[in-house]
Amino acid sequence: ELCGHVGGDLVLGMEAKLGTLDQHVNAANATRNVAMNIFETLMTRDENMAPILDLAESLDVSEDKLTYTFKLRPGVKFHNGKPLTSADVAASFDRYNRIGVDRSALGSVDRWETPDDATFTIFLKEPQASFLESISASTVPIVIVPSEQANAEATRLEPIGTGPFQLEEFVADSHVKLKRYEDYKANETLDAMSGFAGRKQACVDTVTFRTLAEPGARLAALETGEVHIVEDVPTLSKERLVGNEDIVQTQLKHAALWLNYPNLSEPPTDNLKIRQAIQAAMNLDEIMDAMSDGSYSLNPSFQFPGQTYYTEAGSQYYNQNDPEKAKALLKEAGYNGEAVKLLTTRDIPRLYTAAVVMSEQLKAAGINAELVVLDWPTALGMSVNETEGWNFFFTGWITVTAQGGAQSLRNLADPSNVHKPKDNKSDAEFMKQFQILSTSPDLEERKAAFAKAQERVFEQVMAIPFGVTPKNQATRANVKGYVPFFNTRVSNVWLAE
Amino acid sequence: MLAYTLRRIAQAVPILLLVSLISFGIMQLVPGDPAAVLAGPNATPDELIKLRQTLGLDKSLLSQIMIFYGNLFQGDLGYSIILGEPVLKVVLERSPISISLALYSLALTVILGLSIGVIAAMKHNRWIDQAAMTFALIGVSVPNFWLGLVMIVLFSVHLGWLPTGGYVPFFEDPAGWFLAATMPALSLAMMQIGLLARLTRSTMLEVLGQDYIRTARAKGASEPRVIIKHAMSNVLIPVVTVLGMILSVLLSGSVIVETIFAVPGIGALLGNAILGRDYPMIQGGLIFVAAVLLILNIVVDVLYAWLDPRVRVQ
Amino acid sequence: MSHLEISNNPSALTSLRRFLGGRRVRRLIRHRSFMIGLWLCLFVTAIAIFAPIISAVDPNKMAIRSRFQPPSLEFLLGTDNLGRDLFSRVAWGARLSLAIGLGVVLLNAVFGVLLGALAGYFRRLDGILMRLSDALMAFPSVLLAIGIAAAMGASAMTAVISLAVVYIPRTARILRASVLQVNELEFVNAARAAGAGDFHILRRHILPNCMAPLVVQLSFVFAYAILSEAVLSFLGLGAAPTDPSWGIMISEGRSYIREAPWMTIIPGMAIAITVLGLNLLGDGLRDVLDPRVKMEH
Amino acid sequence: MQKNPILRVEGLRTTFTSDDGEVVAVDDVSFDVNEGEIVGLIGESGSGKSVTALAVMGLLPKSTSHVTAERIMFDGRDLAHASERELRRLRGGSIGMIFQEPMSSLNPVLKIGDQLIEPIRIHERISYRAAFDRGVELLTKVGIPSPVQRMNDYPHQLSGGMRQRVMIAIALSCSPKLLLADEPTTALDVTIQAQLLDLLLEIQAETKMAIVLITHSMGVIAECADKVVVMYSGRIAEQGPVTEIFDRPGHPYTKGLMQCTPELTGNSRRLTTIPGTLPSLSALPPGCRFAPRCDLAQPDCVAGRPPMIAIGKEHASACIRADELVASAAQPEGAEV
Amino acid sequence: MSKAPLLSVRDLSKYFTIRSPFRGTTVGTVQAVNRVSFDIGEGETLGLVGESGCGKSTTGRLLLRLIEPDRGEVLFEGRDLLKLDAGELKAIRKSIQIVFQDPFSSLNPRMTVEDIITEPLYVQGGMTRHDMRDRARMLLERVGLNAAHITRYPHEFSGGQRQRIGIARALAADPRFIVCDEAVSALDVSVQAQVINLLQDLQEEFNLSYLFIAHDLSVVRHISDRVAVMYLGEVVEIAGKDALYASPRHPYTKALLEAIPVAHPRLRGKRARLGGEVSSALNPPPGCRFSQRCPFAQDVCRREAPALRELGERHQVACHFAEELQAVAA
Ligand SMILES: Nc1ncnc2c1ncn2[C@@H]1O[C@H](COP(=O)(O)OP(=O)(O)OP(=O)(O)O)[C@@H](O)[C@H]1O
Ligand SMILES: Nc1ncnc2c1ncn2[C@@H]1O[C@H](COP(=O)(O)OP(=O)(O)OP(=O)(O)O)[C@@H](O)[C@H]1O
Ligand SMILES: [Mg+2]
Ligand SMILES: [Mg+2]
Repeated sequence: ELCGHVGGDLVLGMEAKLGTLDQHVNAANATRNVAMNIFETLMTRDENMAPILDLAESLDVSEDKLTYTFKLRPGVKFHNGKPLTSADVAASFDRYNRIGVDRSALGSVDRWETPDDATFTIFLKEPQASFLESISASTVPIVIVPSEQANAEATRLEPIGTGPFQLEEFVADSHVKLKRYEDYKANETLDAMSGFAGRKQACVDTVTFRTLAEPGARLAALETGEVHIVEDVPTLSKERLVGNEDIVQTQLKHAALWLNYPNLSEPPTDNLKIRQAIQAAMNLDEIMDAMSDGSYSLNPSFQFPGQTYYTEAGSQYYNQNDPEKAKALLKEAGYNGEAVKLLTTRDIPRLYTAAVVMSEQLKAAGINAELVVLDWPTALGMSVNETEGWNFFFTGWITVTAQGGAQSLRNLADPSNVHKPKDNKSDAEFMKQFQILSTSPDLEERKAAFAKAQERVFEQVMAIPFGVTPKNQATRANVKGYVPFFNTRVSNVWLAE
Repeated sequence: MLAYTLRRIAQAVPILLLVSLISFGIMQLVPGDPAAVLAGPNATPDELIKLRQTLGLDKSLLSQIMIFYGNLFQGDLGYSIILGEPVLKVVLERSPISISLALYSLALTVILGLSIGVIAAMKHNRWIDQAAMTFALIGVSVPNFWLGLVMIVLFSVHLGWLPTGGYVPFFEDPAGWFLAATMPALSLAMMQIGLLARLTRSTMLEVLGQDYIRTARAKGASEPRVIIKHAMSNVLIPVVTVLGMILSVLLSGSVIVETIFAVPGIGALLGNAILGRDYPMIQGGLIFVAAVLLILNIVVDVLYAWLDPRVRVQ
Repeated sequence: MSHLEISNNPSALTSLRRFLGGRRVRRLIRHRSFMIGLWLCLFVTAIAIFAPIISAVDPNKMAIRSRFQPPSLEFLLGTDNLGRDLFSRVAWGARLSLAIGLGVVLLNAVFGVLLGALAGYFRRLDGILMRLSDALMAFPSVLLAIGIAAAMGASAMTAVISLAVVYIPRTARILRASVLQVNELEFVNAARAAGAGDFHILRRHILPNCMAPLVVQLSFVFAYAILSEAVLSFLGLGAAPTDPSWGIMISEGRSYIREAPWMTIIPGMAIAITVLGLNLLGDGLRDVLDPRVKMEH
Repeated sequence: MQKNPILRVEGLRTTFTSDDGEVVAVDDVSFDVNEGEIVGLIGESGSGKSVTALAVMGLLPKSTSHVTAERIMFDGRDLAHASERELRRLRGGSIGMIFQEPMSSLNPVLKIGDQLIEPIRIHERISYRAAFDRGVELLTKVGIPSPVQRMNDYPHQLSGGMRQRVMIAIALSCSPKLLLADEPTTALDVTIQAQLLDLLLEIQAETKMAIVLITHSMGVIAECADKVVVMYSGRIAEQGPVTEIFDRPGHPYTKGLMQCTPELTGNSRRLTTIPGTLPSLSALPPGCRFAPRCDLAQPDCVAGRPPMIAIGKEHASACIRADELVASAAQPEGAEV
Repeated sequence: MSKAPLLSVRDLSKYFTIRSPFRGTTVGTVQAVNRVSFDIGEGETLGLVGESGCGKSTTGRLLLRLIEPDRGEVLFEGRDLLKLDAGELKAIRKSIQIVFQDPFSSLNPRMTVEDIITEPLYVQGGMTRHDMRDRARMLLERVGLNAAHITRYPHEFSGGQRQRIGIARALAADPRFIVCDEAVSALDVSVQAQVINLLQDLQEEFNLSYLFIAHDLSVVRHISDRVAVMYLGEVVEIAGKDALYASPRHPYTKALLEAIPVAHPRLRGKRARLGGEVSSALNPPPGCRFSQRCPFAQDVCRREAPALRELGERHQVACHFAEELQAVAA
């Protein structure tokens, strides 16, 4: 039995506000935390982030790797009572292809067809080794919605899915309430839940996701028992909560990779030597310590340890903490005090702290660091749209890293190129490896390519990973079956009496 | 009275138009765009452009304005970009929350502010007066978001008396509403209580110095009678005139208090809308709030006219 | 008497006396809460001016190892999550808060006076100017400030401008009311009878006599600007965060309010003390200069 | 006219705490008011007339003023040492008071009727209805047309003269034995002032109540008063029967007052003046307070406070040269000094 | 008498529209000044009396164009003031000055006595600062104040002294004509006498003309050569003071004089008093405005407004029955 007890209202204290549940057009963690309990996808990631079927029962890949045929699980119904058919899948893919955020996932797709109600076939233009990785990615997952919603405009999707929970009430800035979907058809291929897939059951009658943006208030609510689960427990509070018998702490060790990337179009970071000097000057231990209050691990990779593509290639450039070398490089580069503008935001305190600490370190190495602090939308917009006014942009890859090698390096490759290389052409050597990484059918070859690409990123200082923070969560002691994951899963969680 | 009310309403229309123009102007200056917020940091520029198109953000400023006003006159405030719901619907859902909070705050303000002020005036220059005015002064000097934070720690965590925040609809659970709304209302009201107590005290002192109070005393009226019958009716007049202002501040102060106490009111809604660049939401929301404030002000003015026979009887 | 003594000595006090009137200065000096307010303000001002001297460490100097230190002899007011010294940060924060408050006050003084005087004196402009101010005042003030701050990008300058936009209509209204009142006084008619022009009358007669309510209002604007700047900073829309602002400090400290409450409480108290000082000052000025009852917002 | 004092004030002294410290606004004032008599209290602005009346009523603000008196006997009771409760019973009952400003002395937000019948309701146990009828009667008595409608009006709907009539009606509502009228007509137009003085005299003749009539107009005194008390700078300069005072003023100040009022008949090109101004209470001259302005002053005048010297039947003056003055008054009028 | 008067007012009118602050509708018009005409000769004082709100101050202000008249002419030395442009007006303002009732609000509390007195000179221009100061000192002494007090502020003076400062200011630019709007009404009798004497001395010395507005009839009689009586915005009677006080021709003038308290207790006696309340100038009745209170009013009075007409030498009255009344009185 998945549920030790059935019933009750599970209350979660959420850190971030969520605007919409339209999973196709929203990359926010907060949205996924809720929406992925409502929606399901054809294919998703398992507990180890490997692609796994969910709404599909089977998948046939043709010899030429151009045709992918999915058979849908029978008996699945949407929350509105309508049985799931391949038409719904096709409609969802249509909508995603039209307005979905991560449309490049479907970049190599030629077309899709629905030979019958239970079959969904995708035809590729050319073979793409990472195709399944792409469509199963959970950053902006291609959730399956009823076909009537194919034309729903961005953010106006009605949240009707096939998941174990259905939406009861959504009051933005306050809470989202889900209730058990009685006609839920569980995926019996696994014994338990794995990632977003597997056997899921709604043990509690309702789940309330409450927005408690104020960290003090959020934790206070856990302590008073107003909420059962909170995300993001501050390190300091962890220590305090240890003695509290009503509270159990949980952790997902590798949750987020923090990094920044330079702007290769803006002086002085257009100069490799200067970028290297900056890289050399940084003490990542200190940055990570400060931004996480001590709860972190260093990570000389764009993948988490234990992941398929994890490699420490290029780690000689990581965390050098060598201001002298930095000064030498600066001299070599003929640096004379040009401002290095660190673009960050206070909306995400860790990014802000990282930038503050980094600026101090740069100053210590004789680099004229300046903070440019904007609100998140503006900062983000600036990093995407502008090639001037900033030298480093700070961000955190929370799910992206977890999605695997190609996904995580995609941002440094054409055409995304968040680091703004000249003429929007990323480094040739890097691109070469990235091509192999995305197309080679051979995993070992892909892994080698990832390692080379990563090394190249380090060498060229196209991005600087700082380290990894865990996801510290805490639950009331009577919460059972809760397993922390990149996003919150409330299936199979039950409340002991 | 009716003519006056109608005239005031008519005067409100151009103000609303100005309000909408100003907010439109401000929003056009805002850098960053809602598409970027929705798409997150990993979206490619190409994807952003497409998202912008679907959100109608690629149209020219003028056509956005035209569309906005075109819809406005049909009572349509547009669709929120982030919430994906009609602005009017969201605003109508949220404003009762803020308004009820503001009214609760107002009730606290009026009850506490008036009584503190009256007591201070009656005990003029005595220790009660000093204590009351010190309290009032501290009330006007303490940042309300700070007070909110401190109150959460004190009342929720340490004492466990009140919930840390959230909102309970009044009609579902009045007691729960009361508990949940008390801290936010109090932290909103604190400053206004201080201001009103000071205003009441000084008005009361002024009124007590008036000739007609002396007349009342010369008639042999007892002190309570002098205060209640003769002084209060006059003190209330200036007090009522500031109620509109107080309400406006209470409604607007809710931005930060709602954020801290996780109250899904209009303040939090608009604050987030501004930070999320949700133009239609901001635009529609601001017009709505301004309209509510104007209406409340009209109500206050009518109340004022009703209280003051010099204005009432003409 | 004292008049003669003072007027023989052309000091700063004389000009202040000229401005306020000698009796008023005496009454102010005797006004207990005014003096407390004055001392508080002087105290905060002194801290702001001497911040570089009295704060032993750079306010941005991090010492990760000594983070979250409670107030002690070594760290007078404790340290924050990055090990920065809160005493230094509060002292430097005083600079910023006062500078922003002063900026808002100056803009208010210039534009509030300009608009208020124009509206009050030239009645033909009154309608337009007052409708505009109605519209600005119809916005909830915090939202307006947030909007402007968001539009211009967070910085101290932005905070100054957005708060000025919020408060100028209010100042202008108060000035307009005083102008209307003073305009009714006979000495204005006397000047007119002497053949004085509008500009002369405004400059010599009306404005000097509107100074009292203006000064009072500005002292309150100062206080509110400091409070509102803290709100903006708290929301991340205030000053550039390299300069420690009190609002930013509270905002940063709130994550640690349970474990390191001093991070929040100390900047909160700094704001409260400054605003308290200004309020006391304003109250005193109002009692002495402008005894009319008024409620400022 | 029986000599039966209804009010006897002895040694009244009133001090105020102000910005400039303690000031003595009324200093050792004593006078009698007999039953049915009109006593005029005259003096220039700030001489302490109102303060005297308010002190008798016990209406000065407790926080800033301090009243002492040997005795204030009213109708057999000592008001100086009476409890607030007792005073309240007398105020509006046996002692009525009218104030100078008809505009501000009525509560702007209450109906005339309510204000008018308030003393009746306070002092007599009668129904609202009965009180209302009494109110209408009173309004009729003071000459207000359509009194029933007026009962429901608010003060701002009445003209100044009507408001002052209402004030008179309020003061008379409980048939007081003593009426303190503090410049009841000063704020009004000449024709209305004359009407109201006539009205007061009429009512006084009817009810035989005693009136203390405060004014700064010699004309009003001449028209109404039986007895005059002249105040200067918080002290009594002279008091006596009205004809005495006019015929034989015993104080240079009184004399000056009469001479500097332009006469309606007189054609003298220049007015006689009293040089200088009333001294400020915070900087009082020693001795006789009028001495610095007095052309009869001599060194003795500043030596000490001049005592009240009796210079005729019930006529006394606080001038050490009172006798000379009275004697010179026998000379032909118009002699300029 | 054949000489043209210094100032001559013809048919001067000013109506104020009153709006309800509450409804915004027009409540009515106050006919504050209605077709007022009079002359003032050189060195002459015209007293202007009447009850509160009858338009005395408004008349005074109209003469100086502090308020713009609706209609009429104000001829000063033969030039119509109402037709002057801004520059000419400024120049002529030297010659016409005003002294106000309230010695507190009529002096700018933020200016020194010197600045107050020299303001007309400063505004008119053409004088050095030094000369202006000398003149201010001279004027201060002339009005009986200590020239050393020139650096003081108004609040350092008593009411009577302030009124002298106001007079000094009026004299600064060498006026020919001064409007004294209740210039002594606010003063205590002892001080009032001082100021009246001063005004008379100055008149003699500088050959000034006064329009002396007051409501104290004995003061007006004392200082004026001729007296005009106003009622609800209209002049009802003008005459030499002796003629007016001895034999008033208008019932209102008569009533006014009877309202003056007696000068001595022995002269007490029952006199006829005017009934009714002072009417409002707001929407006045048709016909004679005094008809409502007039004990002699006939039908014609309520229908037709009497014009101001000559009745005897320089004695003008606006009453239909002036002759009859005089006969009755006699
Ligand atoms: N409440 C008070 N506090 C301080 N001083 C006061 C107070 N009331 C009166 N005085 C002072 O007492 C003195 C006498 O005042 P009072 O009102 O009796 O004068 P008055 O003779 O009635 O003058 P007026 O004719 O102006 O009414 C004045 O100098 C006045 O300033
Ligand atoms: N600016 C104005 N707007 C409207 N009405 C006015 C204005 N000025 C004067 N009035 C009205 O005009 C009438 C005449 O006023 P004015 O001041 O000339 O009277 P007055 O005879 O000087 O009275 P007082 O003796 O009270 O000074 C009054 O009814 C007054 O209310
Ligand atoms: Mg008095
Ligand atoms: Mg007047």
